[in-house]
This record gives sequence, structure tokens and C-alpha cells, in this order.
Amino acid sequence: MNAAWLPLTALATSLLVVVIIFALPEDARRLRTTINLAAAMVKIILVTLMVRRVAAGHEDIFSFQVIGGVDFVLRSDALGVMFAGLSSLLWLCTTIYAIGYLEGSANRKRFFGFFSLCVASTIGIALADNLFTFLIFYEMLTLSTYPLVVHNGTQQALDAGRVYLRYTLSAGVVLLLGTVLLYSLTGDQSFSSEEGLGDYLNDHRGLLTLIFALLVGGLAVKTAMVPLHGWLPRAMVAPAPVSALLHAVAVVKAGAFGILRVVYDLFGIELSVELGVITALAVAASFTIIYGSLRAIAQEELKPRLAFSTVSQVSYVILGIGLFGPFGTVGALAHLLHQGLMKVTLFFCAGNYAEELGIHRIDEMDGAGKRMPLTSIAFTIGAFGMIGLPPVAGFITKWYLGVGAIQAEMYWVVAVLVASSTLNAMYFLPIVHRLWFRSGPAHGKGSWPKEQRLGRFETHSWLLLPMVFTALVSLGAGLFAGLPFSPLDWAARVANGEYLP
Amino acid sequence: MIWRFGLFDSTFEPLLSTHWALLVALGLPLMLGMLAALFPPKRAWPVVLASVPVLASGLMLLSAYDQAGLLRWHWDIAGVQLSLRLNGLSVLLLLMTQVIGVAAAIYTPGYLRLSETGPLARWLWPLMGVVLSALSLIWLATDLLTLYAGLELMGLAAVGMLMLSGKVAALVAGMRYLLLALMGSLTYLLGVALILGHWGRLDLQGLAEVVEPGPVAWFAAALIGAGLALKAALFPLHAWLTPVHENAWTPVSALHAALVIKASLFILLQLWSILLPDTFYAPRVIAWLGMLAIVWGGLLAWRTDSLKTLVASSTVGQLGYLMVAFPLLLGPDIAPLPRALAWEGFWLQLMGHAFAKAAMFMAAGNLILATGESTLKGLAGTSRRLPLSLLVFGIASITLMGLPPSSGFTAKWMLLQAMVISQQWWAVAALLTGTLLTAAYIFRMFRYCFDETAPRHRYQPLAPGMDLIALTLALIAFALGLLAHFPLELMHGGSP
Amino acid sequence: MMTMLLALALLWPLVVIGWTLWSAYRAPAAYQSYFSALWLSAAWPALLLAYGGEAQWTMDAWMLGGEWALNSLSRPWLAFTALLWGLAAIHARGYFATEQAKAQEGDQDTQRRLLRLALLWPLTLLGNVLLIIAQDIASFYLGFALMTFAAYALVVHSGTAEARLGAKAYLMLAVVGEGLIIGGFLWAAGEADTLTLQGLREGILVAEQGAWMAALLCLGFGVKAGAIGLHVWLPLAHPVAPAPASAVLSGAMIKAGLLGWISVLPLGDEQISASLAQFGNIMLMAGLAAAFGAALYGVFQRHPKAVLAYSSISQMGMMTALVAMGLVAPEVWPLLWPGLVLFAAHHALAKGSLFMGTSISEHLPRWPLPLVWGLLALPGISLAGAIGAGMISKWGVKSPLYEMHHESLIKLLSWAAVGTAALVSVALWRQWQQRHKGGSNREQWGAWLVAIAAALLTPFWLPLPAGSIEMPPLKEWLGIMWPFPVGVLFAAVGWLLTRPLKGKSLPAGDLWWLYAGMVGAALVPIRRLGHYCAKLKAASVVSAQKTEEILMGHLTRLLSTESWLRHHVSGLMMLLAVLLAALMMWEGQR
Amino acid sequence: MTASFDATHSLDAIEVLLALFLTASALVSLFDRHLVRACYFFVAFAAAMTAAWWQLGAPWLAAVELVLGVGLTGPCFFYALGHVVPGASSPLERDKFSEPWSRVAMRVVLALAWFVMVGAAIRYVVADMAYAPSEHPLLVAGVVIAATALGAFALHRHLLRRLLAFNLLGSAVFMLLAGVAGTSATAQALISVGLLVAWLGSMLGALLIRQLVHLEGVEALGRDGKPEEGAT
Repeated sequence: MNAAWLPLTALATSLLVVVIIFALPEDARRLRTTINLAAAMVKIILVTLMVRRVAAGHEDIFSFQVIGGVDFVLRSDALGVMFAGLSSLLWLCTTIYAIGYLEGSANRKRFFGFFSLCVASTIGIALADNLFTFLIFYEMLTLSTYPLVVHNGTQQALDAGRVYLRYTLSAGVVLLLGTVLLYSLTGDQSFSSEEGLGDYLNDHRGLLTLIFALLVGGLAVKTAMVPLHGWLPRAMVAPAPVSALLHAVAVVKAGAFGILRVVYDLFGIELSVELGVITALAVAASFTIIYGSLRAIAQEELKPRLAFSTVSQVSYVILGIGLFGPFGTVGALAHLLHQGLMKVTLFFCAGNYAEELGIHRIDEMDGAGKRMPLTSIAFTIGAFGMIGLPPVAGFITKWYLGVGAIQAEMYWVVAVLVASSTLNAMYFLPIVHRLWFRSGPAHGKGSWPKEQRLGRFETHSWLLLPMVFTALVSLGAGLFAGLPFSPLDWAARVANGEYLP
Repeated sequence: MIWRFGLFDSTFEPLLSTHWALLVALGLPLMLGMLAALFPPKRAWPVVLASVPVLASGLMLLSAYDQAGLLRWHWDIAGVQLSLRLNGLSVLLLLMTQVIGVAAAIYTPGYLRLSETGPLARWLWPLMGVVLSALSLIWLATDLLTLYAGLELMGLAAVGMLMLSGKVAALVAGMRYLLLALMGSLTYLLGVALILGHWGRLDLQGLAEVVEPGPVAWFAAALIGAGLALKAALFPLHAWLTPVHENAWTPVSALHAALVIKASLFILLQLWSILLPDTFYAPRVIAWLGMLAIVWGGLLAWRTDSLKTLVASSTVGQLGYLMVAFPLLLGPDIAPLPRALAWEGFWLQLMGHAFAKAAMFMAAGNLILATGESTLKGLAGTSRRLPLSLLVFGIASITLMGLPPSSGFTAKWMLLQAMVISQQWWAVAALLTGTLLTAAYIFRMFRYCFDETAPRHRYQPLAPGMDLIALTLALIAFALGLLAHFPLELMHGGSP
Repeated sequence: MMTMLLALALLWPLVVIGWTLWSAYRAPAAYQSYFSALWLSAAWPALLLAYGGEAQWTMDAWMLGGEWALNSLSRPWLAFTALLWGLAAIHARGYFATEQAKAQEGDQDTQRRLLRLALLWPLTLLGNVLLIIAQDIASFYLGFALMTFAAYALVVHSGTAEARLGAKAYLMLAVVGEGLIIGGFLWAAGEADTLTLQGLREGILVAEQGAWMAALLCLGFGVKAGAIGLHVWLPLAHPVAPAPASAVLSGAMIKAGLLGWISVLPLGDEQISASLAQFGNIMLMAGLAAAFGAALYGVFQRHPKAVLAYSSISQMGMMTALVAMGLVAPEVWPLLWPGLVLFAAHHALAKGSLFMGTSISEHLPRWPLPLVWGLLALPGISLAGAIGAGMISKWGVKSPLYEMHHESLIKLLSWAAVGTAALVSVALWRQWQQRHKGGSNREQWGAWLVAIAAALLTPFWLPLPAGSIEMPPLKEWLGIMWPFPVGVLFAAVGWLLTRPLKGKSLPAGDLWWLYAGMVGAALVPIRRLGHYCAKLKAASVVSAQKTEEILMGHLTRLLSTESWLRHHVSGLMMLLAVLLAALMMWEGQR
Repeated sequence: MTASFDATHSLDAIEVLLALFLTASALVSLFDRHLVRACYFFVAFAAAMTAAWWQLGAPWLAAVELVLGVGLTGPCFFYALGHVVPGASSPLERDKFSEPWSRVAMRVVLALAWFVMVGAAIRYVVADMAYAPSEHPLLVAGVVIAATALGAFALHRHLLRRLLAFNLLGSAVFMLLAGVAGTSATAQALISVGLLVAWLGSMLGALLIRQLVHLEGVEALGRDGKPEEGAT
């Protein structure tokens, strides 16, 4: 039984919201909020449905022909549903957060419209079943994030937007070329096809390698792999919910997810190993991990530090792919989710500090733990997760990656992991220290840069709740990783699918 | 190649209703234009009403083609052979013309009301009617005489329309365009003279059968090519285009950039495919020029300070996309698959660009009208005040950039695939560079729009529907991307 | 029943935290009591659990799969740990009484510090308890990390510059240690494909690189256990930490490192490979070196708690050596380990009471001085093995060694005990020098007294396997007791000898200063490199901008040819026609 | 297939004269800076064209040429010059724009190339012309005028002169058309359409020129050829 309506509806919900939001007038604030939240709920329900169906062994497919030989296909498979779940869950959180964050500011209609479009694109990316469909939503994502990045309209924001586009559009072109080359070689190649590209190996080895390089190179820009990461720290000028979304779900993850698709579902892991590109990927990822951490240490502002941390952390996913083995795969997939949860928490926190207290620099954070305890606890949880300490979710992925590395006999990867953890500790622990162990304005020493009393609690409750929620989920994802339908469990399910066909 | 243009015998005779539909499609725009000159409409709704039969005729022709396949008409008037044909391509182009024409017409009353247009405004209507009728004729005609007549009619009316604003710059540019267009048609006519002199006939179907490669065909092709290239604003003969658009009224620019220059290109391709079925270098030359056009147009649009120049220069670059496809369409030794891909990609690109460019001109016109500024810097802060116009511009520009899921993307996809298969890497590079350049100038414009720090100024409110019309066109261009299968299938059909 | 007790033991500290937080939020600062009765009870359920008997739990949902157990090893361990935590908590209530009063008067800084301590204390305890009962790697690591990082608050409590230095040293080494541990865990567990400590031990035993895995893990845990080279945080952190915190740090947490060794090393297995045995030898040497070196260095310290810290290092060195015996001479291990546990437990309580004693000597109660000093000395004497549980624990490790004929080691250990005795006497001497009158309250000395009693009576309450520990026979007493007087004598002689060097002493933290210097030196070129890179980047940005400007200039000039094109359209058209015609003619002629 | 001049063989002398006159008047009209005179010569050229059509046996075309060329287009030019009544002076009497030598040289080369090309093309179509070019004097005149007019068109900046050049080119092309394709109905239809277009174009052009002069003065007419004009 094929429920083609399911993936289509999941996508259409978000797109419909976009249309409605753009059609509503700017000051229809309540209605917009209601629609936004309702749609987010509906999408979570739909994704839950998909999860259940996938768990029961059904894969729903929706497709139609675009041109001869190229179809538009949406399919809910385990990997896609995993990403869709992440995006729909975090969409809800981020939407709530954004509503609170943008209270009273201008251009909210535009913001929420493109915000929804952005999420619709990620759903599309998640459910795309061939490279053509994937590309459509991937580029849509690029476009829909641009207005979000430049939302503030300042010179800095506009410059950041320009840099962002330079990177991502060039990458899009490279990706397009790779895709077209692949289609010219093989025709329409579904992600779900069992054959992979193994048949072409003998005659087109060079071409396949080139295609792989183009595809992964194009995707690596969004994944912010060094040296293609330059846009990410700059894009930090965007409002906090955008940064959160950019880092946790949408853009960066879309790239990583794309690489997952290319390696596992398009080329197939065996072929990738055969081509010898996997090790190169692992090396590049390792370099990115270390480089990102080193740069993060040098940052003096909170958001850029988090940005470089993202640069480093997302490559864990790529590293997991590079380990070529079930453990590495599980680690990669789980980290896709875990990093999303933890990073979104951290960015929510950063946004809260900036909104409530005007804190942007790290040395302004002294003693903020007293003024904003919940935010600071959430930040601490996120930071510990990034370091990879239990019981936060980050530990789980690090464990799987490390074990995967050992089983793949890539011992140096463990060294990279340990080094990265240490570096992470080096740039996160001082912040935690400042939050809790230094006295600052909350103790009558100096004053906050720009304090506002936004709510009854330490800050506006719309800002607080999503953050607490994601922090708890990242904690729970680590503590109860063994539960069914936990991120780890689902990742293991996907990996089983990849390795035990 | 020739069968793709429907130059073969039809199986069925057209029905009586089809005759009428044809008459309406060709004549009604002209009639309505005349009528509107007498009673200029002040509101949009009469125009909407009047456009219903026009669109209906197009749809009837579409259904007629759907049922009967290729249709032909043939007349012999005092020894002069005139013939028309209706195949999938011409139906598509006809519908495109009607939709864009109708959109421009509906847009016009609002535009005229809001801008100070002067006493010449009423002449816009008949000229528009002439242009639309002439265009319809060109898509359908299959003899060189009708084509020539249509081309001239369209060209003169277009020149007239473009100069209606009466500004000095418009007059200078219009005069230049007039002289060049006339010169181009004379060159074309010289080519036709050679054909007529050598083969003694002007009907394309007959010519397709008798033409054999030889000096006459080559000279005729060269002359026709040069003349039509001038009229189609192909690089490097494009330079008259931007000043013309710079000063023209918005609906006029929309019509001109979307349709008028495409007609010349259509004729060029159609005649070359008859005259030069197997020539290697001539299409290559066009393609090389096309590569330059992509870069040049992109650079021009990138560095300009005027919004309309940006839009107009982008036309130059976009025509380059079509030009680089020439070797795939005309050259020898192209396998059937890439040729089919290129063929479909070419027309999809042409149609997508037509809709998008019309929408873009309207959106740009709206922005200029509302802000009262025609420079990019004057757009600062429009993202807040004129979101819809900007959105339309954005959707249209997605098509121009060729980003998914627009028709520009699908077309580029097909062209790229064809080029990859036939290993024309330079063309691939040009196409991809074009994407980046387009993005560069589009987002340069958006950069100004998103600037929130600029001082606010008062905006003139737009007439209702002006944005919606543009939005409709932009959405059509956009939707053709994923729904490309339906129009393209129309072009598949009717192969002998 | 046991499960409920377990849940209680683990959740109770969280309840305590929640309650403390809640009351801090609710009660006004003037009535705020940070160390309520509930707070004191944080460790009690865990203590109860230790006496509840053996049990095992498996939880699939927990992290990577939870496996917890109370067995013959973890029960006594949990018992002495929980007991010490409980006593230290009571002591803390007394110790912080003045600070609390200050906080109630409205000193914000004190309020903050006390609240922080009151919240993180149970959390540290929780980590400690969890790591003891954990039998799977993830839980163990969780407990270990929780304890390590939460204990930072305990060290840094006073917030002085020294405290910050000590805490910094603690944290830095802890991070290094965590890194080593996770590296070792990943390696070993990856090779063995296991998630439990049991599997890990087996994996290390059979793995080709087992010795290296063991080395990584041992170094990692060595940070906590104060292994030589990694011990530098102890003498820096202990003097600055509050006395109850020092008590648990040196008594309970330091033992977590030891437990880590015992948990991951395949001790006592007959099939130990040569390389592992070799590693055991190195560990043995390191342990003995620590035992002697710390004693030698420690006697020159001025601060009594620093002296005690070196004593801890020295004692841990002895225990290191004993653990190493499990690798070097596997056959001795089954007999040795109960003695080692007793040794550890006794050291925990004795060192705990010694550290609590430092707070007593700073606030001497109005008791006869000899009584006080006698009580202060008691755990020290016991530690040196001269009386009470110390004697029994010495015998507990000596007798198996005797049986297996490792007399040389016994001798060395005895001489190490001399060092201990010397250190303890120096510590007491320093305490005497820095004594202060008055102020110690009931909780303070009550907990201290109980701790002394518990230390002296360790074998009687420690739930070790029956019959594993016995009193030393009378003829051995001398052999066990002699180091104490010798040590005191040494200390006295040493004091006399070093009198001329008045006021000069070695800095606490010995190698730390070397490390700090080395790292500082290494950072100089790195910083320079960083600056150079930044400069390079700035320069390249400038030059890129300049290039862009130039290019844009060229481009503008290039684009001005557009007007040329415009004026030559007709000419160009003629050219195009001629060109096309010529080209086609040429092609046709070929 | 090939067009033939068979019927007019006997009248070669008249044809040659006509051709010569056409060429001469076209050249004067193209290159005389005195614009009123140039326009007069254009009218004369149009009259000669009427004769030529008559001569070629196309009375219908002759009539059209007479009406459109002599009767309507000519006055258009005078109107554009503001020279409606003969003898009145006009500010537009002389073309005062000057072109650099390079431009002139380039145009000359282009015109020559164009001449060669058109000539060659005609030669291929009219196969016997290769052997006796003098038998087709009107064709030769057509080629000459076409090339020259195009060259002049590309060379001049003055809008009126360009308009004149266009008209002359048009006539030349029609002549060539008639020359190679005879005066069949189709050719006549083509030429009629062409004449009509030429007239409409000239009229539009004349109106524009008047308007431009009215708005901006004489200088505006030469703006098109000034290279230093801004990019937009």
C-alpha cells in the first residue's frame, strides 16, 4: 500500500504556510502565529505518521514526470524521515523562539515566510528520492535563507549575505554540473535503487571520481568544510533563530545530509570505497574538525565561536561516513540529529543573552548564570554535549565514531576525536566558568551591555521554553539513547538498512 | 530538424471552428487595439473582458491541434502563395504570446493612469494590437512573404510603441532602433531575394524539399542570419536594446523583451534549419557569440546603476543561452538524444524567459513607479514597503538565474545534458558562468532592496492588480519548470 | 527492594539539589540555610545501598545499555565512599557556619559561593556513586565525568587567586585525563566490540596492543589517582579547597582513579601477556617513585594541607604499586585485592579525618590541647600503620605478598610507610604552627571524631568478603609498626637539618611549574604563528580588495565599449554577414 | 528558376542609361552634405526607379513606386528638413557632423566586402551573369547602390542621411530582387510590402526627426554617432 499523499502533504503543508503567510498582511500577528504553530504541529504529526509507516516497512512514494527521463520523486525512507523528523521538531522550537525573538520588530511577515520556505526546503531535501529532486530543494534552500541572513538590513548583514551567496551559489553550480554529468552517464538514478553505480566502475572510473568530487565538493560548501567554510561565521549577523536554524537544521545539515545521500544511496558505500574517495573524505573531515576548533578558540565573540564550533562539529558527520563501517555510519547519522539539538540549544542561549542582556562578547558573560540560570544551564548542557561528555547526546556519537574508527583500523581518527574534544573543552569550559564562577553585573559588578526585562522569568517565555525543551531533549537523547525511536536507535535502523540490504 | 517545425503535410483538414479560431487569434488583437484607440479603457476590467475571446481562440487552436495533429492552411491570392501551419510549437508560442499580451494589456490601464504619459497614450492600444497580431502570424506563417510582412508589421509597431513616452532619450533610441530594424529587414529581404531567385518559391515546406547546400543557400543564410540577428539583438548586435528599454513604458518593454525579439530568433532558427541543415561553423559562430553574450550581458547588468538597464541587459545574456544551443540544433553529427534535449531545452528556455522577463519588467516598472526612482540605489528599503513587487521580481529572477524549480532550471538542465552528451564543454562552462553572473546582478539589486539603513521616502501606491498580473506571469515561468512535461509533450507530438 | 534503594541512592542527590534550589529561590537570603538536614542526607541512601547486599541491574534504555552491579568490590567501595561523603557533609555544615552567617547578613558573593557549593556537592557525590556501581563503560564514564567536573566548584570555592590556580590546574589535568580515558576506552572497546567493563578487561587482555590501551587508560585515571607526573593538581588544589571538600577529594574521589584502574586492567588473570606484564612493571616503578618522591618533596611544604596532599600522592603510589602487582604477579591478586580495598578505605577515612582535622586545628575547640593533638595525630598514626585499621590494612597487603615471596616489595612499602609517618608528623607540626583558637562547632568536630573512629575501625564495618581480612599475628606487629617512629625521627632530624634554611621551602605543585613553563614556552611560537597568520590574512584581504578595485576599473573601462558597439551596430552587422558568408563558403569549398 | 531579362534585351541602351542615372543620383543623394540637394536627388532617383520598374515590365510596381517613393517618401524628407516650401531655408540644410578617418576607412572596406559578397551571391543565382555582367546593368547598379548605401548608412551620423541611405538601400534591394527573381506575382508582392514598409519607416523617421529637432535642436540628430556618449 502506497500512501503517496503522505510525503506530498508533509511538503505541501509547509509550502502552503509560506503562501498564506505571504498573503496575510504584516500586522496580522496573531493569525500568523497561530498558522505557524498549527502547521508545525501538523507537520510533526505527519512526520510521526511517516516514522510509523517506515518502521512498519512501508515506503511511500510520490512521483511525476518533469521531462523525459527525469522524474520528481518524493519518498519517505528511514534516512529521509530521520532528517525530516529533526527538521520538523526543530522547526517548531525555532518558530516559537523566533516569535518571541522578533516581538515588535519589523518585517516579520517576510521573515516568517522565508523561514517557512526554508523549512519546506529541508523537508523536500529529506524526502527527495533522486538527485534532481534533491537539487531543486537544495537550491530553494539557498535562496530562501538569503533574506533571512540579510534580515537586519545592516551593511554587515548585507555583506554577509553576499558572501553567503557567493559560496552557496557557486557550490550550486558545481553541484548542478555534477548532477548533469551523472544523469548523462546513468540516466535517472533513484536513491532507493539497489544497484548503485557499480556497473559503470570499469569503464568510467575517472568520470565517476570526478562526479563524486563535484557532488561532494558542491555539498561541502553548505557543510562548511574547510576551506569552504568562510560563509558560515559571517552569516552570524543574522538574527539568532536564523543562526540556530542555519546551524542546527537547515543549511549546514542539508549539506551533510546530501553527502550522506551521495555516499550511501547514490554511489553506495562499497563503490565509494572502491573509488578511494572515502579516505579522502575522512581526512578532509578530520582537518576541518581540528581547524574549526582551533579557530573557535581564537574567537572573542560568542556567536562566531559557536559558528566555528559548528564548522568543526558538522564534519563529525562526514568523518562518520569516512569510517566505512556500521559504527561510523550510526555515529554519523546520530550526530546529524544530536549536533542539531545541541547546537540549536546553544544558539538559543546565545540569542537569549543577546536579547535580554545585550551580551555579544564572551568577556561580557561573567556571572550571567545568576541572572539567567535556566539559559545558562541549557548552555552548559549544550557545551558539555559539544565536548562529548556524557550524559549529553554528544557523547553517544563520539563513542560510535571512535569505535567505528577502531574497527576500521583508522586509529588516527581516535586521536582526532580526542584532540577535538580537548579543544572543545578549551573553548567551551572558559565560557561555562565565566557563567557560573565569576562575579559580574549580577553581583553588582559593572553592568550588562544592554539589559532589558523581557518577561516574568529570566527572559521572554517564548524564548525560554524552546531552549529548555531542546536542552532537555539533548540530555534525554544521551541518557536514554537505548530507547526505541531515540535518535541512536533510528540511526542504527538506517545503518542496518545500508549495510544489511 | 525540419519536421520539428511542422513542415510536412497534415493528415486532417482544419474544421470550420478552427478557421474561426484562427481568424480571431490573428485578427482580434488588431481589431481590439483599434477599438481601444477610439475608446481608451480607463480600467482593467474591459480589457479583461476583451481578452477572453483572444485566449479562447488560443485554447481552441490548442484543442484542435490536440485532436487532429498538425494543421495547415493554404491560400493562393493572385498568384501569391500564402500558407500557415499549426503545430505544437506554434500553438505553444501562440498561447505564450496571447497570455503575455493579455497580461501586458491588463497591466496597461493602471500604468497609464499612474504615470504621466501624455497625449500619445491612446496610440499604445492599436500598436499593441498590431504587435500581437503580427506575432501570432509569425508563429504560424510558413512562407517567406508572410513572414516578412509579419516581421515588418511587428517591427514598425514595436518601434512606435517604444517611442510613445516621447522623451528625447526615447526618441533617439527609438530612431536608432527604427533604422537598424529596417536595415535588418532589408538584409533579410536580400536573402529572401536570393532564395526566390534561385529556387523560385517562398513556401518553407517546398523549400525544405528543394534546398541543397550550395553557395546560394549559404549567402542567403548569411544575409538572413545577419539581418535577423540584428533584429533579435543577438550579441554583438544587441547594443540598441538597452537604451530602448531604458525609456519605454513598462508594458511595452515587457512585450518587446518577451516576445518581439524572440520572433526574429524564431524565424532565424526556422530558416537556418532549412538552409543550413549540416553546416558546422555557422551555428558554432552563433554559439561562440552566445558565450560572449552571456558574459557580456551579465557584466553589463552587473555594473549598471539603473534598474531597467539591468533588466534589459539581462535579456542580452539570456539570449546567449539560446545562442549556445545552436550547434546542437543545427550542427551535423548530433545524436538524436542530445538534439531532442536541446530542442526542448531551447524552447523551454525561450518561453520561460519570455514569461519571466515580462514579469520582471512589470515588477521593475512597479518598483520604479512606486518609488519614483529608476536607479538601484533608489530601491533602498523597498523590501519593507513593496514586498510583493520585490517578490515578483525575485520569482522572475529565479527563472532567469536558472535555479530550480523554475523553467529556467529545467531548460538549463536539458541544455546542459545535451551539451554534456555531445561534449561541448565550452558551452557548459558558459551556461554555468551565466548562472553565476545572473545571480551576481540579481542579488546586487536585492542587496539594495534589503538595505534597511537608508532613509525612507514616500511611495506612490500602485493600482490594484498591477502586482498580481506580474505575479501571475512570474509564477507561470516558475511553474513551467516542474510542469515542463506538458508543454514539451506538445512539441513531441506530430512527428511524421 | 534493592532496585528501589538503588533508585533512591541515585535520585536522592538530585532531590537534594532540587530542594536546595527551590529553597534558595523561595526563602529570603536572611533565613537561607544552604546545608539543611536534607542536604546532609544526600549520601545516606547510597550508604544504605552498600549494606543492602549484592545485586545486579541491566537497563537497555540507559545510554549505550546500562549494566550496574553491587558486587564484592563495589560494595565496600561504595560503603567507604558514601560514609566519607556523609561525614564530610556534616563537617561542611559546621565548617561553613560562619560563611552562612555572613551570607544571611546579605553578602552576595558568599551567598553565591555557598549556593554553588551546596548544589554541586550532591552532584559530585552522584557521579562518584554512579561510577562505583557502574559496570558498563558509558555509565562509568558518565559518573567519572560528572564527578570530575562538578568537583571543580569544590576546589574553586573560596575564589581566591590561589584557589583559582588550584582549580585551573585541576580542570586542565582533568580535561587531559578525560581525553586520555575516552581515547583508551574507544580503542579498547572498539577492538573488543564491547560496552561493559568486564568485556573491556577481557579485550585488553587479548588485544595485541593491550599494553598501550592499558597505558592510555591508566594515565587517564592516573590524573585522578595522582599518579606521578600527573599528580600536580593535588598539592595545588588541596590547600585552597575547603577542608570537607579536600576530605572527599583526597578520600573518595582520588579513589575513583584507583577504581578505574581496577575496573579496566585485567588484573590477576593468568594469561597476561608479556607486554602487559612489562607495563605492570613500569606501573610498579611509577607507584614506588610516587610513594617515595612525594614523601621527600612533601616534608618540605609549609601548608599542612599541601603536606597531606603529598601524603595522599605517596599513599596512592603505594596503592599503584599494589595494583601493578596484579599485572606483574597475577597469582597474588585474588589474595591481595581485599587488602587493597581495605587499604583504600582506611586511607579514605584516615585522610578524610586528617583533612577535617586541619579545620579543627584552625578553630581549636576549648578542649585540653593534648587531647586535641592526640586526636589529630590518631588517624596519622593509623595511616603509618602503627595502630588500628592501618595496621590491619598493612598486614592485609603484606601477608599475600609474603605468601608469594615478594619480600623486596614489602620492604619498599615499609620504607614508604616511613615517608608517610614523616609526612604526617610534618603535617601535624605545620598545623601546630598555624593553629588558631576557637570557633569550631559541634558538627565540625562531631564529624571529625566519627571519621577518626571509622578510620580506626575500618575492618569492622567494611563489607568485605568474609574471612578475607584478619588481624596480624602478634609477632608481625613490630615489622608493621616500626616505620612510624622511624618516620617521626626522620622528620625531626630533617627539621633540625633544614632549620638554617629559615622560611624557604619548595613550592607546592612541584612539576606543575615545570609544565606551566614548558606549555608557556610552547605557546609563544604558536601565538606568534597565530599573529602572523592574522597579519597575513589582513594583508591578503587588503591586497584582494586592491586587486578587486583594479579589476573593477578594468571592467568599467571594458564595459564602456558597449557604447562603441552601439554606434557600430550596422557596421558589425555587415561584418557578421560577410563573416558568415565567407565561413560557409570556405567550409563548403573544403 | 533563374530570372531572365530576355524581354528587355533590345533595350539595353536605355537600361544602361537608367542604371547609370540611378547610380549617379543615388551616390549624390548619399554623399552630398547639402541635404536639400540630396533630397532632390532622391526624388529624382525615385522617379528613375519608377521608370526602371516600367522598363522591367512591372507597371504595378511602377505605380506603387510613383505614389510611395516620389509622392510620399520624398515629401517626408522635405518635411523632416522643415523645407516644405521650395526655396525656404532650413537649419538642417547641411550636415555638419564629421567622422574620423578610421571610421570612414572601415566603412569603405566593409562596403567593398559587402559589394563583393552581394555580387558573388547574385552571380551564383543568375548563372549567366558571370559571363556577361554588362548584360544586366540594372543588377550591377543594384549591387553597387546596395553596397554603397549600406556603407553610407553605417558611416553617417546624421539621422536624415541615414534615413536616405536606408531608402536607397531599399530600392537597391528591390531592384536586385526583381533582377534575380523576375517580376513574378510573388516578387511583386514582396516588393510592394517592402515599399510600403519603407514609406512607413520613412514617415515615422521623418516625424521623429522633426520631433527631435523641435525638442533638442540639430545636435540631437548626430548623437547616435558620437562615440563619447555615455553608456546608457
